[in-house]
Amino acid sequence: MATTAGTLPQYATNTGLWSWITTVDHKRIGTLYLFTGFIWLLVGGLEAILVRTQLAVPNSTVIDADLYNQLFTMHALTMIFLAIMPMTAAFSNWLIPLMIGARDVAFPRMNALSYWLYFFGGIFLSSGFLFGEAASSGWFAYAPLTTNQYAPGRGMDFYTLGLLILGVSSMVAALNFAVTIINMRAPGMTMMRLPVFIWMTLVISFLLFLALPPLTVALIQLMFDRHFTTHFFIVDGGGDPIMWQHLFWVFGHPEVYILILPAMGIISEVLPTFSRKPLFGYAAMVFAAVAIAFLSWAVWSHHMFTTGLAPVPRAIFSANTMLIGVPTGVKIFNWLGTLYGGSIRFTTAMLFAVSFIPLFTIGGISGVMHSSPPIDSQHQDTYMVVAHIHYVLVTGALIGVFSGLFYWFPKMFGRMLDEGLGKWQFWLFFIGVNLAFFPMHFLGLAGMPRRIYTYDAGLGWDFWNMVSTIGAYVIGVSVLVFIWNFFKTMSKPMDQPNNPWGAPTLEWATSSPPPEHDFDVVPVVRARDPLWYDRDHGLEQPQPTGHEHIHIPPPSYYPIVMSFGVLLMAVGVTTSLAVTALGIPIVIYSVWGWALEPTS
Amino acid sequence: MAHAQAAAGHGAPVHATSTGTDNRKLLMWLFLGSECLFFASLIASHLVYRSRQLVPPFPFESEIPIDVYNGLSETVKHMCEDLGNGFADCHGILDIPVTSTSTFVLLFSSLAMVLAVYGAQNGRPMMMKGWLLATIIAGVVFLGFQVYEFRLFAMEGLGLSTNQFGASFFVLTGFHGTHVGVGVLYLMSMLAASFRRNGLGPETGFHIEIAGLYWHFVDIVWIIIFTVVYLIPV
Amino acid sequence: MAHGHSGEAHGLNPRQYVIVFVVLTVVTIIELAISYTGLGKVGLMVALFPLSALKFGIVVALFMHLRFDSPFFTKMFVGPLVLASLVLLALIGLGGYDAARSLLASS
Amino acid sequence: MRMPRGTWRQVATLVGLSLLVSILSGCAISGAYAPMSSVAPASDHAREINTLYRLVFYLAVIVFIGTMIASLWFTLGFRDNGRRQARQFHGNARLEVLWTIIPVVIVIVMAVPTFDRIFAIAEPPPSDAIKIEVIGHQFWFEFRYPDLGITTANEVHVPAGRAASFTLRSDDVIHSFWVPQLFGKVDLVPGHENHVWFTPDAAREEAYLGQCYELCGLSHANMRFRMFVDDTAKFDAWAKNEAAPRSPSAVAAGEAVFLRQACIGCHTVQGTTAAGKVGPNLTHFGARTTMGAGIMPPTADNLAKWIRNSADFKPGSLMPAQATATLNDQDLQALVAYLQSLK
Repeated sequence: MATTAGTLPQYATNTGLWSWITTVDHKRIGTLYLFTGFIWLLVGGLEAILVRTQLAVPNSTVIDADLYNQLFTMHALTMIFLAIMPMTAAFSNWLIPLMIGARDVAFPRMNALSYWLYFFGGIFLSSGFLFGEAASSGWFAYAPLTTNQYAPGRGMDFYTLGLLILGVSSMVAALNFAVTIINMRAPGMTMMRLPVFIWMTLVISFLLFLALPPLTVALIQLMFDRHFTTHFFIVDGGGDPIMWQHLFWVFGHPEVYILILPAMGIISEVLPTFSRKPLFGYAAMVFAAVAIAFLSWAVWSHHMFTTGLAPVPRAIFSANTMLIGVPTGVKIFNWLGTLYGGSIRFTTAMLFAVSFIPLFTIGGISGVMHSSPPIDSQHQDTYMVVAHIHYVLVTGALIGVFSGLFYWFPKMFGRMLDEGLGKWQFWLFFIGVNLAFFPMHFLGLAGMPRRIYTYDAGLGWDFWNMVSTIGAYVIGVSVLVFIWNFFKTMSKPMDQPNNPWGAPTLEWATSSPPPEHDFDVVPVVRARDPLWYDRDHGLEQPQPTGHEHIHIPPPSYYPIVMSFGVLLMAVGVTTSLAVTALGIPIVIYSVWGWALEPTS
Repeated sequence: MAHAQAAAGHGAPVHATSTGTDNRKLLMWLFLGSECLFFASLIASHLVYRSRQLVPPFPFESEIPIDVYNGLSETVKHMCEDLGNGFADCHGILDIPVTSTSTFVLLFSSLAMVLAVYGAQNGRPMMMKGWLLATIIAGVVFLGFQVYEFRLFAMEGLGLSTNQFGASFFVLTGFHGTHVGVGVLYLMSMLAASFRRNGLGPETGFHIEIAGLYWHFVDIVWIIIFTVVYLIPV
Repeated sequence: MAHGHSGEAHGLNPRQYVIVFVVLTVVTIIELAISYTGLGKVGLMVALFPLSALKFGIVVALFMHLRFDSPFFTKMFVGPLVLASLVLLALIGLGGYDAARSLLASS
Repeated sequence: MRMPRGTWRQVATLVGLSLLVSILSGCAISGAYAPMSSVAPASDHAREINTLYRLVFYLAVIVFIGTMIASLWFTLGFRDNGRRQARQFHGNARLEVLWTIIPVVIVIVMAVPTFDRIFAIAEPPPSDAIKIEVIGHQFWFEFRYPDLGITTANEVHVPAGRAASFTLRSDDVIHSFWVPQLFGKVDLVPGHENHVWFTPDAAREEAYLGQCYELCGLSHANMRFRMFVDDTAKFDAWAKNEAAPRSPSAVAAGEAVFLRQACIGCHTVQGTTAAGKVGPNLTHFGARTTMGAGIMPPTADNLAKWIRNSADFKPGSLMPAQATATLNDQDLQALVAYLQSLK
């Protein structure tokens, strides 16, 4: 169905900075998330390149120990909290309403609030670099290395407060997504007809708003230790550093699935479209994700196998961790089943999605290896684990993001990314990640510790470190190709039809890019793959009948004002409490204004 | 659809939702689920840490070796007495009668809140306003008790850095108190808004009910805290 | 129809709410009385946890209207509540075990 | 099923190629080329862990090759060739049950020996084990032999064929204690006490290398140590020497400088008045093969530079720099000679 020309032209004409600042349109917020996340991806990538440059040769002196520690800490924080999560949130923002046939999310202004909190929180978290004292104690921030005595600078304050702000941002987004998916589905869109990507978003939303509170508590306790004389994690006062690890990983492990499940959702959309057949084992796919989410709560201590955990909890956490391999395996087999018997088109999106399967399997398998505590005692804190997380998060989460970008770019921007450049990017990326991360397995088995800024020659580490560094540069080049592709594509006219790929899901039923109100008429869902069902049964989506009033939520500046107030409150803790005092009335004012603002 | 648009003069437009539940109410319940994890983490920290007391003030009466007693500062020493057998006996710092009173006040505030919701949902604005005011007053009285308790503990020598009981107790009850404080502000805004010309609009009952959910949740958290922190000894 | 929440009187009537409050008060008094009996820690836990769970349940079901509202809300709240309880127990078990061990080590 | 001719060949070539690369590169991690290899065990516990690792590794290889063959086969074999229609099916209950059971079986095969090992490792050491305490400091390891009256740093000796039992503590932040070839790593956690024990196979001239494996601050990378597995006679001789006070033949002029300077605030040399506890015990410093927590040989030149400013080698080092104003070159030379004479 084509968009009726002239219906609510607000999206096309309403431009300018102010319209972006005050927007509550889920698509614009998604775009903001996408661009901000991508910029942070470049920052995090630059940090990684610097780290790899230092490690290319033994006894290297490119970067000193202090800067090195800041770089690897901020690389992890940037990639996890500022790049991957927001870029997957960008897809969620864009696609939840479109895929479930809604006109917007349940709470459009909360959506804007979550973006602006992320925007300011990201700047705050990274601002430590401006003062030469970014957080440098690892993203896991194990106490007591992070207490005042061992981390006297402001780096850890940027960390605790920055993560608290980002935590609120994620909470707001997760609650909003969950309500939207549960309650805003188009007629006929039952839970078991939801696209798998939407299911994954629903699962991670629950994980997020349930897992963030323990982290919040840990961060609050750490902040109290640093500023208000408590001894939660300081041994001399009766504190226990292990409690930090428990609270952190209660959050930290679900967080891993928060990062990877959306990518799994994306490729579960891409594989069927380009295989031209439905997803194999939809129900198993959904239940596997729910099982993974459930189990992810009972495995956190596998990050702590070497801390002296007692044998019985060690065995329990080990067993639970191994069990996660089962639903993950089911997912991998089902993707393979989706390919089987298809008629596969190798678009760039499909190349990324297909390569996800074996590459993610590498990361998944090494994860299962680490679930055995005795083996983990040989791998923990070596490059073996670095290899594992990068195979999961780069060739898993990031490859999913790239696949999604190529797949949904026509829908988002009305233009098709150049496939030739896309394939260049894919192959460079594919070669780069394997060069960069596969040798890390060898480094890990050769005993190379994580987080060291220098190492001696003659330990069997020299060659593979050089290979890995070369791989990092190749990844860098592939990302540059993508940027080139982006600018080249954006200079072309918008020419994409509603459904350029012949995909089955609802977002392809509206124009590319969609109008501000998403759908001229709320679509009707008759099957799990609605557009294919309609096509095969010669059915039509309902057409506009006369002059229907479509409600569009008006723009609001309260989200950004409130986020700015929150930023001031955090800045005050690191500078002067007067600034905090200034932030509080701003927040109260914006809550009040928000509550009284008419929404129609 | 049109009917919903017209009626929704205030608040977000009301759609017929997929599960038939209101978005905002669902949001509040999910948020409260998240709060369960927040308080579970705080309570767990408190329970783990309060058993690691080396120096008084202790929450409950306990005996300490005499050399620990001799090393105590004067502010704390008056809480303990030398038993003469190499040990000293220290009073528990928790004042159960006082806290029981404040617990009843909070429990009463829940009754007041539910009556305010009843008034709001049954078109009885005066009943709603009156009970809303009663809820707010009870909330403020509860906070008063908490300030009194914190001050008392501080005078008896219990601070954030004194021992792990102090740190985890103040952080746990402090965050609960903050939730009560936010609730008081929330209800005060509701009360103030209800005096405008249009009051809280056509959805008054709904708005008060949502506020009530939050308020009752803060109350049930206190039910747990009262039992595990105050009534069950270390 | 869109405003099912505002007009409709679901839940109890004021008199019943007062009775519920009286019940809650009585249970609290019983809890207090038990706490003064000098039962040991384990005895108190066995006696008091069911009582506070009862109070918790009464407030959630009757004051928060969960009993009269969509069962969907019950699912959405009880799930996280159970999860929170399990995490609480696990943290106490793991943290408490470490606490006991380090106290032993220091003595 | 049908697929274009040649697909099998492509799949086989790709799989074979990647296997070849993996095997070739795997050779590079054997103990000969990588002294800190974790797959070249030299003690009973390390070998048991390695046996378990090999089992899991082979399972992993099988699963990976299976996945890789399937994904290559399906993607290459079902390419859109303009003729084939995609077959429309939604799943296959029997297959799905089957491939839920397969990972469950693999998990059980892994879990049983894993549990066995978890509880075996937790067994207490034999009663004749030599007891050694390890205390982590930023950024060096302290080793104490409570039964032998020895306190030393960064170089630890154990007798071959006899169980060595380590008690692990930390003085400041979390560190981790690991010699990859000898045992599984265990953290040194402040406020906690951890344990690890093993029986090394045979005496070896060359030291086993170890390092801190948990981020502990600026010089985490420079917190290294050596473990010597000696035969009984050699170990006894070493222990006898270590337990004695400092050698009487130590350079007297240097000792005067040492005792006059701030050194004694942190360092102990038994037999003198120096009894500081902050830094490493130096009583037999001259007998060690490395300095600065295993980062370099203890040459006169290195020592002199180290004393002038240790942070040049080891960022974040707690040892204060000594300017010429407080320690002139002549005294420095004497000090270096003294330290080297502490055999």
